[in-house]
Amino acid sequence: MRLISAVFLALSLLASPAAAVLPDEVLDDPALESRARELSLELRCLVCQNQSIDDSNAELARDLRLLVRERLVAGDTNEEAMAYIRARYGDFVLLRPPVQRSTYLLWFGPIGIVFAGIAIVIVTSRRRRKNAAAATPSAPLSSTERTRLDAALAREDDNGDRA
Amino acid sequence: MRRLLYFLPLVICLGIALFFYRGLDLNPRDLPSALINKPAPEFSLPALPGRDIQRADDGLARTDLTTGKPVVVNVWASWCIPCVAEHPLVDRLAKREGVTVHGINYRDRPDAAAAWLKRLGDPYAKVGKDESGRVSIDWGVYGVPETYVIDGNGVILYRHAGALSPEILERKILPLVKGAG
Amino acid sequence: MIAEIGHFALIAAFLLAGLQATVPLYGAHKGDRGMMNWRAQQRLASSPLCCWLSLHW
Amino acid sequence: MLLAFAALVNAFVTSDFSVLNVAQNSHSTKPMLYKISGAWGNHEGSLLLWALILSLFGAMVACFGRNLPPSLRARTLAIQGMIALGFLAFMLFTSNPFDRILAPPSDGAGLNPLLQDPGLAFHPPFLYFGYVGLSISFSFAVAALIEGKVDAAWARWVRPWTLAAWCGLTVGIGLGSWWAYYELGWGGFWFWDPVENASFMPWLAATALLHSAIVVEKRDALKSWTILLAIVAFSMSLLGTFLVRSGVLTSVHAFATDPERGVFILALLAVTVGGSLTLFAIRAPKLQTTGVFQPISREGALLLNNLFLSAAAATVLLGTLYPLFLDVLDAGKVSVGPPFFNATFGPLMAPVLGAMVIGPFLSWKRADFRQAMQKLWLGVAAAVTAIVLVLILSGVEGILPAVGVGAAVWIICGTLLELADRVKLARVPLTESWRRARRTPRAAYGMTVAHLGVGLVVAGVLGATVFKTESIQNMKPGDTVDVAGYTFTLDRVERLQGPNYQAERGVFRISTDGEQFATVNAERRAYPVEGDTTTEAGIHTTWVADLYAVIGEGSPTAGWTTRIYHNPLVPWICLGTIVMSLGGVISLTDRRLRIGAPSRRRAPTGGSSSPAPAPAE
Repeated sequence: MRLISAVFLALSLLASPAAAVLPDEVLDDPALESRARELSLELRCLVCQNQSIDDSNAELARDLRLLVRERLVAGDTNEEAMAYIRARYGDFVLLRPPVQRSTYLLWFGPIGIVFAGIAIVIVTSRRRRKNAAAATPSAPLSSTERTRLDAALAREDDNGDRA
Repeated sequence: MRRLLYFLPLVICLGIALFFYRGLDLNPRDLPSALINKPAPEFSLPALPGRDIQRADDGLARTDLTTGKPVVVNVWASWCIPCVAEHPLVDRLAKREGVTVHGINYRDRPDAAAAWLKRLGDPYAKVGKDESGRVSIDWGVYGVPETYVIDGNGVILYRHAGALSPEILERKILPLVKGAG
Repeated sequence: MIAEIGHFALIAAFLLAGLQATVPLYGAHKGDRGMMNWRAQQRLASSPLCCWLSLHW
Repeated sequence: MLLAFAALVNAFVTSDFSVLNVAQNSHSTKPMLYKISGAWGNHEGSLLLWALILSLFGAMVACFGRNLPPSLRARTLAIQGMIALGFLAFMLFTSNPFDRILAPPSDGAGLNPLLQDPGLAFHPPFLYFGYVGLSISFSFAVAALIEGKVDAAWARWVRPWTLAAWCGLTVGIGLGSWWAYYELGWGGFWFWDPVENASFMPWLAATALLHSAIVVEKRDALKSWTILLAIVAFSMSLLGTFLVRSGVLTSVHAFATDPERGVFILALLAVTVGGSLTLFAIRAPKLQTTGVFQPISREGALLLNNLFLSAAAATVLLGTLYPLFLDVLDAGKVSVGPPFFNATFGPLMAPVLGAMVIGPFLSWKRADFRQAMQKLWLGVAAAVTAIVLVLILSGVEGILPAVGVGAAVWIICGTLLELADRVKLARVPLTESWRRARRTPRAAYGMTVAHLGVGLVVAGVLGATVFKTESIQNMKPGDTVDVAGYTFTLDRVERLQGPNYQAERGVFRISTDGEQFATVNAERRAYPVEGDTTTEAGIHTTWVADLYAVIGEGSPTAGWTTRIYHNPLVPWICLGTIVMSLGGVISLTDRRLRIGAPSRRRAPTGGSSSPAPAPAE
C-alpha cells in the first residue's frame, strides 16, 4: 500500500499546476490547431485519472499535446499522428478504444442488447396475446357498444387519466 | 426456456461480481509498456554534467544498449520522491549485483540532478539528460521512476513503473538480467 | 465523549436494524400483526433515550 | 419506529462529528459550511450520511405506510432493515467514523480544496437521497416478490418513492456537473468518468422504472420487468458505492481506496443483489399479467422508452466496466472514454426522445399513429425548420448537431402541444380550456414539465459541446479579446486573502458593441494547508449563453494565461435539470400519487380516510 501511495505522490507531483492548453502551444494555422484539439480530446492523459490530454494540466499531457502538434505540422494525417502516440503508449492511451477482437463486445454489445430486448419483447408479447386470445374470445364491438366506449374513453381523457 | 430467461439477470450479476472480486487485486494504474519485446527506441541524449564520478560518460544513446550484455535503464528525477525511496535498490543492483544501470534524467535541472546524485550516491554507468522529456515519451514513460530491462540486442524485456521493491528486483529484474546474459 | 455516544448509537442502530430486519418478516410469515407492527413499540422504548441524549447534548 | 430513532441519533452524530472532527478532513480555518459538508466529504462520514438517509426513508415508509397492506409494509420495512444492517455492519467493522486517534494533532489536515465548494457541499446529500430512495423501490419489489403479488396498488405505492428518489438523483447529478463546470475550469460539465457513470446508471434505471410502473398501474402489464428494474436500479446505486470506494477503476472523484473495504462492499453487493435476483428468478415467472397491448399504443411507447433506457444503462455499465474485464482476463489495457460514450449513447437516446413526445398522444392498449402525428404536425414542422435553420446558419458542418437541435425543439414543442391538446386549446372556448386546465391532474403537469426539462437539457448539452467558442491567450491588464461578438477586457488582477486560501482574482469587463454590461471575477486559489490550487471560473449567465472566463498562472510582467469561452445554451442544462425535478415534485403533489387510498383507484378523492385497519401508531 505504501508503495502505491508513493507512486501516486510522484504522479501528483508531475501534475504541477500549469493550465491545460496554454497560449504558446496554439498553432498559427487554425485548421491544424482544430485538428490538434480534436486529437487531444481522444488521447488519455496517462498520469491523470480519467482526463484527456486536452483537459489536463499535467506536464506529460502538455508534452503530448506539443508532440501531436509537431506531428501534424510535419504533415502527418490524424491517423498517423494517433498511431505515433499509440506505438509508444499502447491502446491505453486511446480514449476511443480501437475496434478489434478484444473490444467487439464493447462496440457491438449495445446494439446486441437492443436487439435482444426487441426479440424478448416480441416473443413474450406474442405468447401473451395468444394466451389472452385463448382466454377471452373477443367479439367485435357492436356499433352501440362502440359509441358508448368512445364516450367513456372521452370522459376518461377529460379526467386526464394520462400521466 | 422461459424460466431460464428469469435467471439471466442473476447470472449476469454473479459474473460481474466475480470480475470485481478478481479486479480488487489488480491495480488499474499498472500499465503495461507498449514496447515489451520490441527494440528500444532510437535516441541519443547528452550526458548529465557535474557528476561526481568521472566515468567515460559521453551521454546515453541507443548504441549503449546493444553491447551484447543486458542492461537496466532507470528513469529518474531529483524532484521525484519515490526515486529517493528506490535509490538504495538501484544502488544494490549496480554495485552488489554488478548489473550495468543507465539513467535517464527526466525533466530536471542538471545542477539539482547532480547534487541529488552526490547526496544519495551515483550507481549509474551513464546518465543521459532528457530535459524536454521527449526521449522519455519515445520510451513510453508516463511517470517517474520507471525501470526497463533490456537484453544485449536492445530489445525491451520488462518495464516497471513506480518505485522498485526488493520483491520486484529479485523476482523480475534479476532473473531477466541473468537469463538474458 | 460525544464521539463515543455516536459510536454507541451506531452499535445500537446496528442491533435495532437487525431486529427490524427479522421480526416483521417473521411476523408477516406467521400472520402475526403485533410482530408486523413491531417498530411502534420500539419508538416508545427509544424516546426517553432520545430526550436524554438531546438534553445532554 | 426504530429507524426514526436511529435517524435522530445519527443526526446528532453527524453534526457532532463535524464539530469535533478530530481527524484528517477538517481544519480550523475552514469556513463553517465546509466544516459541516466535510462531515460527508470523506468515506466514513458519507457512509454515515447514507445510513442516516436510509433510516429517514425507513421512518417515512413506516409513517406514511399506514394504509399499506400490513404484511407488505412489514416485509418492506424488514428489507429496509436488512439494508441498514448491512451498511451499519460495514461502518462498524471497516470504517468507523468515530475512531479516535491517540495523539490528537493540533489541527486537521484539511479537506481537498476542490471539495470546498457550495455545489459539492450539497451534491452528496441529494445524490444519496436518490440512491437511498431507490432502496425503497427495491424493498417494495422484494416484498412484493415474497408476497407473490404485484398489482396496480403496488405500482401506485412504488411510484411516489421512485419519483422522489429520481428527483434527488436528478438534482444531485445536476449539481455535480454544474460544479465540474465552473470549478474545473475548462467549461466541461460531463466527463463520463466511472463515478459520474455510477450516478447516471441508477438515474437511467430509475427513469425507466418510473415509466414502467405506470404501465403496471394502469394496464397491469410489464410486471416482472418492473420488479427487475426496481432491483436493478438499487443495485446500480450500490454498484456506484462499490466503484467509488474499492479502487477497481480509476476515477477523478474516488475516495481513498482500500481493498479490504472493497471486499466488504462486494460481499454486501453480492448478498443484496444476488439474493434479490435469485428471488426474482424463482418468483417472477409466477406473476400473472393480464394487460395486452398493440405495439402502437401508450404501453408500446413506454416499452420502447424502457427498452432504450435500459440499453443505455447497460451500455454505460459495459463501457465503465470494460477496462476491468479486459484487465481481469489479461487481454490488454484499454481506456473507454468520452468518445466511446458519445458515439453509443446518442443513438440509443434518439428513439427515447422521439417516443417521449409521441407517447402521450397515444391511447392505451391500441392507438392510431397517424392521428397522433396529425396532432403533432406543428411539432414536426418546428423541428424540421430548426434543423434547416441550423444547417444554414452554421454552414453544413455536420448533420448531427442540427438533428440534435431539431430533437430539442421537437421535445419542447411536442410537449407543449400535448398540453394544448389536453385542454383542447383553440378548439373550444378559452373558458372551457381553462376549466380543463384546472381539472388536469398535477401528475400530468408534472410529466409535461419534466419532459420540457429534458428538452432544455438536450439543447444545453448540444450548445455546450458543439457550438461553444473558445479563446486561449496571454493577457495583461488592459488587454482585450473578442469572443463570439463579446469583448472581454482584463481590467485588473488583484491578490486577495480568503478565509483559508490566497487568491489571484482577474476582473474581466465584458462589453458588446462598446457597451459594458457585466464584470466577472475569475479566481485562482491557493490553499496553503492542503497545498493545492483550484480555479474558480468567472461566469456571466444570460438567458441564452454563459460567458465564462478562467485565469491561469501569470505575473504582472509576463501577463496571465486566460481562457474565455462563449458557451451557448449551457444555462439551460442547469435550468433543465431544475425543471425536470420540479416536474417530479409537481407530480408528487398530485393527490392520486400521494399516499392516499392506493387500493381504491376509482375513489373520487384519495387520502380522505385510511382503509387499513387501525395501525398501531
